Amino acid sequence: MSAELTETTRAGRLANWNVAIIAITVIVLIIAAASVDSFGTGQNFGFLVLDLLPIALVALPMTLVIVTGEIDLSVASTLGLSSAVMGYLWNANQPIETIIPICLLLGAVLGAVNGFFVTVLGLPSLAVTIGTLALYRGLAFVVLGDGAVADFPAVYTDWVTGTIGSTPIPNVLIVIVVLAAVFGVVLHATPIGRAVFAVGAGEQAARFAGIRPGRLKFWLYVASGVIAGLAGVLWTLRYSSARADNGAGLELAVVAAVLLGGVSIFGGKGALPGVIAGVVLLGSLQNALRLSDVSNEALNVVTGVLLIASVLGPNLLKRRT
Amino acid sequence: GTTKSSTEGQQSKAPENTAGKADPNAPLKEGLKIAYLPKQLNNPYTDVEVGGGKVAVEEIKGTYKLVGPNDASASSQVSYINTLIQQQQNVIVVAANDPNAVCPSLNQARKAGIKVVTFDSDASKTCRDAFINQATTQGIGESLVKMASELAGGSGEIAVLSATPNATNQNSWIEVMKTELAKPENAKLKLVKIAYGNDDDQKSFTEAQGLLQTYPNLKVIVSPTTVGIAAASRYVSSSSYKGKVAITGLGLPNQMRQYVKDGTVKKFALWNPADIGYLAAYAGAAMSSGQITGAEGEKFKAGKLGEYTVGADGEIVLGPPTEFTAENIDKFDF
Amino acid sequence: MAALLRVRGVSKSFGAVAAVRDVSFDLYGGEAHALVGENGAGKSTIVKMLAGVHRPDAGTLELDGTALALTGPADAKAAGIAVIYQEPTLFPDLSVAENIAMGRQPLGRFNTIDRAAMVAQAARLFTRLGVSIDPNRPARGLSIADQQLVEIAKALSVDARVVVMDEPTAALTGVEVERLFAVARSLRDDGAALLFISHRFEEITALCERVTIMRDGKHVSTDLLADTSVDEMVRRMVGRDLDALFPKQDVEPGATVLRIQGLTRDPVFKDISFEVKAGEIVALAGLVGSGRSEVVQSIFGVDPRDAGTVEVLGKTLKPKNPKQAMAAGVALVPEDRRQQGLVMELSIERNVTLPRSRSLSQLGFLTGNSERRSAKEWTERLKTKYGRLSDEVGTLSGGNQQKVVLAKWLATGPRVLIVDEPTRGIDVGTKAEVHRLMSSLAAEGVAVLMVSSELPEVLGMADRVLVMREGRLVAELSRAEATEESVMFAATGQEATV
Amino acid sequence: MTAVELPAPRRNTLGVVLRARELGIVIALGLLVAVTAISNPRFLSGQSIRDILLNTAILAVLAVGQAVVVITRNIDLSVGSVLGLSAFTVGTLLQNNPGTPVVLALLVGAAVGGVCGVLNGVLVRYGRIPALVVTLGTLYVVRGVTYFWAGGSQINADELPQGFLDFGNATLLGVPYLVLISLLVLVVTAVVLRNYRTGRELYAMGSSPQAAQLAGILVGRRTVGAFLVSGALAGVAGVLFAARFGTIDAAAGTGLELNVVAAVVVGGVAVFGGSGTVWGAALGALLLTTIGSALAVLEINQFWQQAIVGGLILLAIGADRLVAVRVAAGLKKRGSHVS
Ligand SMILES: Nc1ncnc2c1ncn2[C@@H]1O[C@H](COP(=O)(O)OP(=O)(O)OP(=O)(O)O)[C@@H](O)[C@H]1O
Ligand SMILES: Nc1ncnc2c1ncn2[C@@H]1O[C@H](COP(=O)(O)OP(=O)(O)OP(=O)(O)O)[C@@H](O)[C@H]1O
Ligand SMILES: [Mg+2]
Ligand SMILES: [Mg+2]
Repeated sequence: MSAELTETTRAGRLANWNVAIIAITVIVLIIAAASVDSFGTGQNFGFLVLDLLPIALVALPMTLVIVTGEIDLSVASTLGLSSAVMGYLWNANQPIETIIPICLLLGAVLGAVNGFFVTVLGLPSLAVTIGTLALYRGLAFVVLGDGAVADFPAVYTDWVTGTIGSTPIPNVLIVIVVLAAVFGVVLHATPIGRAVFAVGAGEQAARFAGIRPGRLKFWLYVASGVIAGLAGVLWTLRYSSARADNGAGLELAVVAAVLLGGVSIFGGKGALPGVIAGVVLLGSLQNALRLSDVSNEALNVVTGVLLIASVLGPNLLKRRT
Repeated sequence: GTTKSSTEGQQSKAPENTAGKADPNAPLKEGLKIAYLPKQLNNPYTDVEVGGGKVAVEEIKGTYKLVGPNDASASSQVSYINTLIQQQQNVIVVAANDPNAVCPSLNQARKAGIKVVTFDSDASKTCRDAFINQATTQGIGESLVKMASELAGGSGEIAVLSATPNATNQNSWIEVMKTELAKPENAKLKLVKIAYGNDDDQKSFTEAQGLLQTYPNLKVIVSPTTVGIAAASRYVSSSSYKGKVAITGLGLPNQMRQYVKDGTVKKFALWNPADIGYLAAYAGAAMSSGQITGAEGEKFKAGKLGEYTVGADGEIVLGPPTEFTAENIDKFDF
Repeated sequence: MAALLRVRGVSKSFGAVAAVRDVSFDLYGGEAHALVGENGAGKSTIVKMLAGVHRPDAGTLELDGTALALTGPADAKAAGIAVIYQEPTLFPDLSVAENIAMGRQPLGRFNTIDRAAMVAQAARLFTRLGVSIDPNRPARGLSIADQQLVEIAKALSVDARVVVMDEPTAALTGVEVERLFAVARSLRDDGAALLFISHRFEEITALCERVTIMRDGKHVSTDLLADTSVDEMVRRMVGRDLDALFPKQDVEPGATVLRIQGLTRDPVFKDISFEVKAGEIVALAGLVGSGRSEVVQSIFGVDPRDAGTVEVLGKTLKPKNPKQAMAAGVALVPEDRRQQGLVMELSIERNVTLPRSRSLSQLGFLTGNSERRSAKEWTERLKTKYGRLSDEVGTLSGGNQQKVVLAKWLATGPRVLIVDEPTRGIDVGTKAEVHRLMSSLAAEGVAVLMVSSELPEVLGMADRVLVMREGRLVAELSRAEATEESVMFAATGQEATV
Repeated sequence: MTAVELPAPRRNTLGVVLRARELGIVIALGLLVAVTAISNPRFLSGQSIRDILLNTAILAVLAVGQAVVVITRNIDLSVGSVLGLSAFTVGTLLQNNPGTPVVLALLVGAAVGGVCGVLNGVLVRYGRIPALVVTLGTLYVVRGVTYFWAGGSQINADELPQGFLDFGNATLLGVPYLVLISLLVLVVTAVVLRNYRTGRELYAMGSSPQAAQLAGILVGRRTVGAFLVSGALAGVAGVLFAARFGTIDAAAGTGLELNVVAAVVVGGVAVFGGSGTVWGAALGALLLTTIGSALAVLEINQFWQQAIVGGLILLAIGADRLVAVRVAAGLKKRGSHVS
């Protein structure tokens, strides 16, 4: 009996994908640093962070949204529309100091539209955000056409691509760390976080406990929109190019990273450290494989396999007990 | 605040040219690492281009490398440039998906001593050392109008099926076409529409459909992009418009052979894409070896293609395009 | 007579929980056999093994003397075992007729489904059950009672030799139960074996001939009902003697705590007005579907209302605002434990502290410690049985789940406690504890409003009984006036037949 | 017990209301065509209609397969990648064996897709992984495999046998083969889903997975079956794609999955399973394709196209919701009463 018990608890711990994914990420980082030339350089670290910046940012609110049992596939299009509007306003000779808040506000509005359809009208979020995915991207093209706007002020673009002082730590890492900390604390150590989990695991019961699932989800969509808007601004500044097609297809990568991080697509389960690990794992694998001249195709396969394995692995472990 | 006009002219400057003075007699270095970064991999036209590059790199005993994204997005190229910097390549030969988005990275590469040669689609002048131009913009624009006029019999409606609306090359050719069409001898030709197929086969196909539906009197579709011309030809060859509407533009002989043979296409033009990649390798090697710096008037030898002179703004022009017809098409295989 | 179905030494464990251990009993054709036991005793697990849902870890099932290896529910069906599960298992998007016929739809040309025959079959079954449900309507939106009736029709449709009913009556009222029993008896008389699970002894004695008792997953005894008494059964189930049920102490009612005036929500209920005083237990009685749950949900604010006011200690509550109701001291233990009472996938501790996460936080932050401490305290107070506080609440048995719901709400320190079917699906032992708890809360000055479909519970616990019929409050009976007859008369509008 | 008088079984009025959902698409389609045709009569020319139907054919086949999966409360995001793999496989096959009959090509495509579908189904069912996760994974994997295999190569029209290319355009009594094939797929699937036990079981599974298990439905087999159908149809669509467009590379069908899901959603198939028809899905595909063509003809800036499609999806699910709320309100009033 006691042997049986310890075995189940050990399996339970292993089955905790959140821990596993962090361990895997650390191992991959160590192996990559040891075996791939120039993976461990400071400059490469900077590139790596810049590459995973948009996914890392958007994955934060996405985690909360998915934990409530919903999804937001429109994030990449929100990013694109934010970028397009940024370009449009810049071309219209607006000061960048006004443009950036406008883009964040725009993100909030776009998120609120999603939130309205999902919570007020009660429509399934998968369908709604596939709709707004097309709608927002379309609007981005309406705003900016197929053109690109460049020449953003060097002070801003240099900050986004630059590092802290003479350290190899990129400035944008501050943004990621601060936001990750905020979302992590909110999800795991506040009443809001408790409500997020409760709504995801049993919406009706949450309502009977005095939580307003609609309101909660609405604000999560707004948060998702704001962060996607911010990601659009940073994207534009990083490449110094505002385009309507910026970030196209990013939504699937973000969802993949979040799921890889151990969040259940059905809601109610997941943790932010795992998601961060998922983002870092995907980003560093991509970086290391590219440095080793392994083609993009391999990365596609690796991403897909990892994604499936991330759910299959714990399931198999659980089943064996 | 900081607006576009207040920052005009204060963009981050290109790094000072560190190569110093050109020495035309310096020998070509061996073992140069030359990497090709096309707009996207798995595009037949690009494959031919970089194929030529591979030949040249082998001729000069360098190390050839081909990397690139599967989608033609501006941002995905940046990660590859960063990787090439890490790998300490000597020359990066790149076709920019967005002239500005790649700039910061290319300049970072140049700071690290890497020579940057653009081909196919130029990056902003401040962030590359040389640009291999397939033909002069003027030459191509004129040639396209000439072919269209012949096919239309000197008068009637014509339409353009281009790549993306911000494709640098296509747009400059279309500009020249417009100037040409404004001339009195082309007064009877009417350009009714510029459609964009985004260099996507299916989209170009659908756009060609749309053109023919909307403009019943259309005589010629001019498609200055290999994807567009192939898609338009395929659509027309299988539709009731075959024989009524002529297709011309820039295309690859192998892709177009069928439509030239079945009469859908009478003539089209192109330079030899393999030569572009070939020339880029030599230009990059010459720069990396110190033979040239990219300044106007410098000369260098490009293997079987002979001697080239660097033009204004570091442009190196390959030569005039070739016209393909049913008579000569079988002589080409690319 | 040879046994029709033999259960021989079956065991089943879920992880570390041994739900059923070495249980054996026989079912004979033509008998109705009761299976009783406390919550979590393993009854439903036995049912699921008979249904082919779970495969026994050890032991065998025998039908007509031959071993029965069930690899899935389809096998059980093929073997003539029909099961009514504890939870309704309908397909909300499909028509009622199709729900009944699923998997055995009558076929016509080219093996296509003969819809007319299918609808006719459903109509016949409903006639037999004496209910009128449109066979063509989708199952979505059926009330719990109607859902249960469709389940019963489903089981009838197979012409089964063994019919297993896991608490089929939990959501039914007297009339419907009687109707069900009539059908069950006719099945039994045709030679089928009936396995009947219920926590209501009056039903067991009314229907069954023999009874098997389980405790902690183990078989305790199988006897003729005629040979045992209810007290004896209860003792065997809980393993000890029980105090009397329904121990409501007399408390002098205090000031009015809850005042409802003209509460209306078309078309579910209309113009409901009543008061509950401190120390009072007021029962809201009525037939299933009379609108009681909707009234209390509207009071608590999870459901909207069209008109009327709700006052708690003189403070008027806004509609649709459970948070404000909670702040004012209202707590609602809802009727549907799995959907409304608990977040099944969350841990016990999170469930217990969910309504209080704000007050348990320090400067808005939660570390988990205060929640764990509070959850431990309250689950211990209610004698909840569980492995660890971090276990998912869904792994507990029904009764223990109900205790978690109670703990969750009692911990909020309510001034008004509304309980909706507080003892539905709960074993006698736990039931007594719940009653004692309600009574002592009342003694502490809490105003208790209790919705219950169980008349003995209503009569035993309530100081006053309010009766609802078709969405209207039709009677208010004092403790002295309230009898089975008077309540049923008010609820049905006619002389009771039970 | 006294005999009860049952109300005469009513005509299935609810079904009629629900079917109005598809009626809505038909009306929208009619309006769109009318407006477009008035502004440019050539929109109704034979060639134009043929083009729209041809373009719809491929999307419709995919949408039918997707609808089958969605009805079981799953989703298949890998269809675009599977289409690409199938198209490339069949293209290579035809390149090397120009004599291959079209029917064989279709079968090969279906088989390739079917294998992918079974893989999806097995992972979903026996790996207990949500379909969204599995098919998002195989979306990447299958596309990666195709890239590995194809590299930069492209199969051009001139490398494909003329017979096969003709098949992409040829007609029978004026109706293109591609359209006939998609109609056949549609009718067969619709009949199976509506009139056969297997089909009803798919609805049951989507409506309540636990109940389906308890009802003895072979959920595993049916789940794998649904993915098999979706995969095989994506494979068939790949062959149609190859025949229609003649140019195939590793990127064929990239990003198509969202269009397919959009068509299904617009067509009134609930993303949570259990309801909707393949007719609706096919109509959704037709509507989306027609919008694309109409915008080109109406000379509406093509940049608006995507935005309009997005708006339409929102409109469609919104309308769906409205109908559902009405129906639910009607149902509540019709509870039973013991007589
Ligand atoms: N799927 C499962 N996974 C884990 N534990 C389970 C599962 N099903 C039942 N159990 C556990 O097995 C034990 C027996 O449960 P079961 O549902 O058979 O009880 P029961 O006698 O039907 O109780 P009730 O009267 O409350 O319905 C309980 O401790 C329960 O928590
Ligand atoms: N889930 C549901 N879907 C649709 N209608 C429902 C549902 N639950 C209840 N109703 C309807 O609402 C009305 C009131 O139901 P309510 O549940 O409040 O009654 P109740 O007296 O509390 O009965 P119960 O004991 O079943 O809870 C009835 O007409 C019933 O049919
Ligand atoms: Mg039970
Ligand atoms: Mg109730």
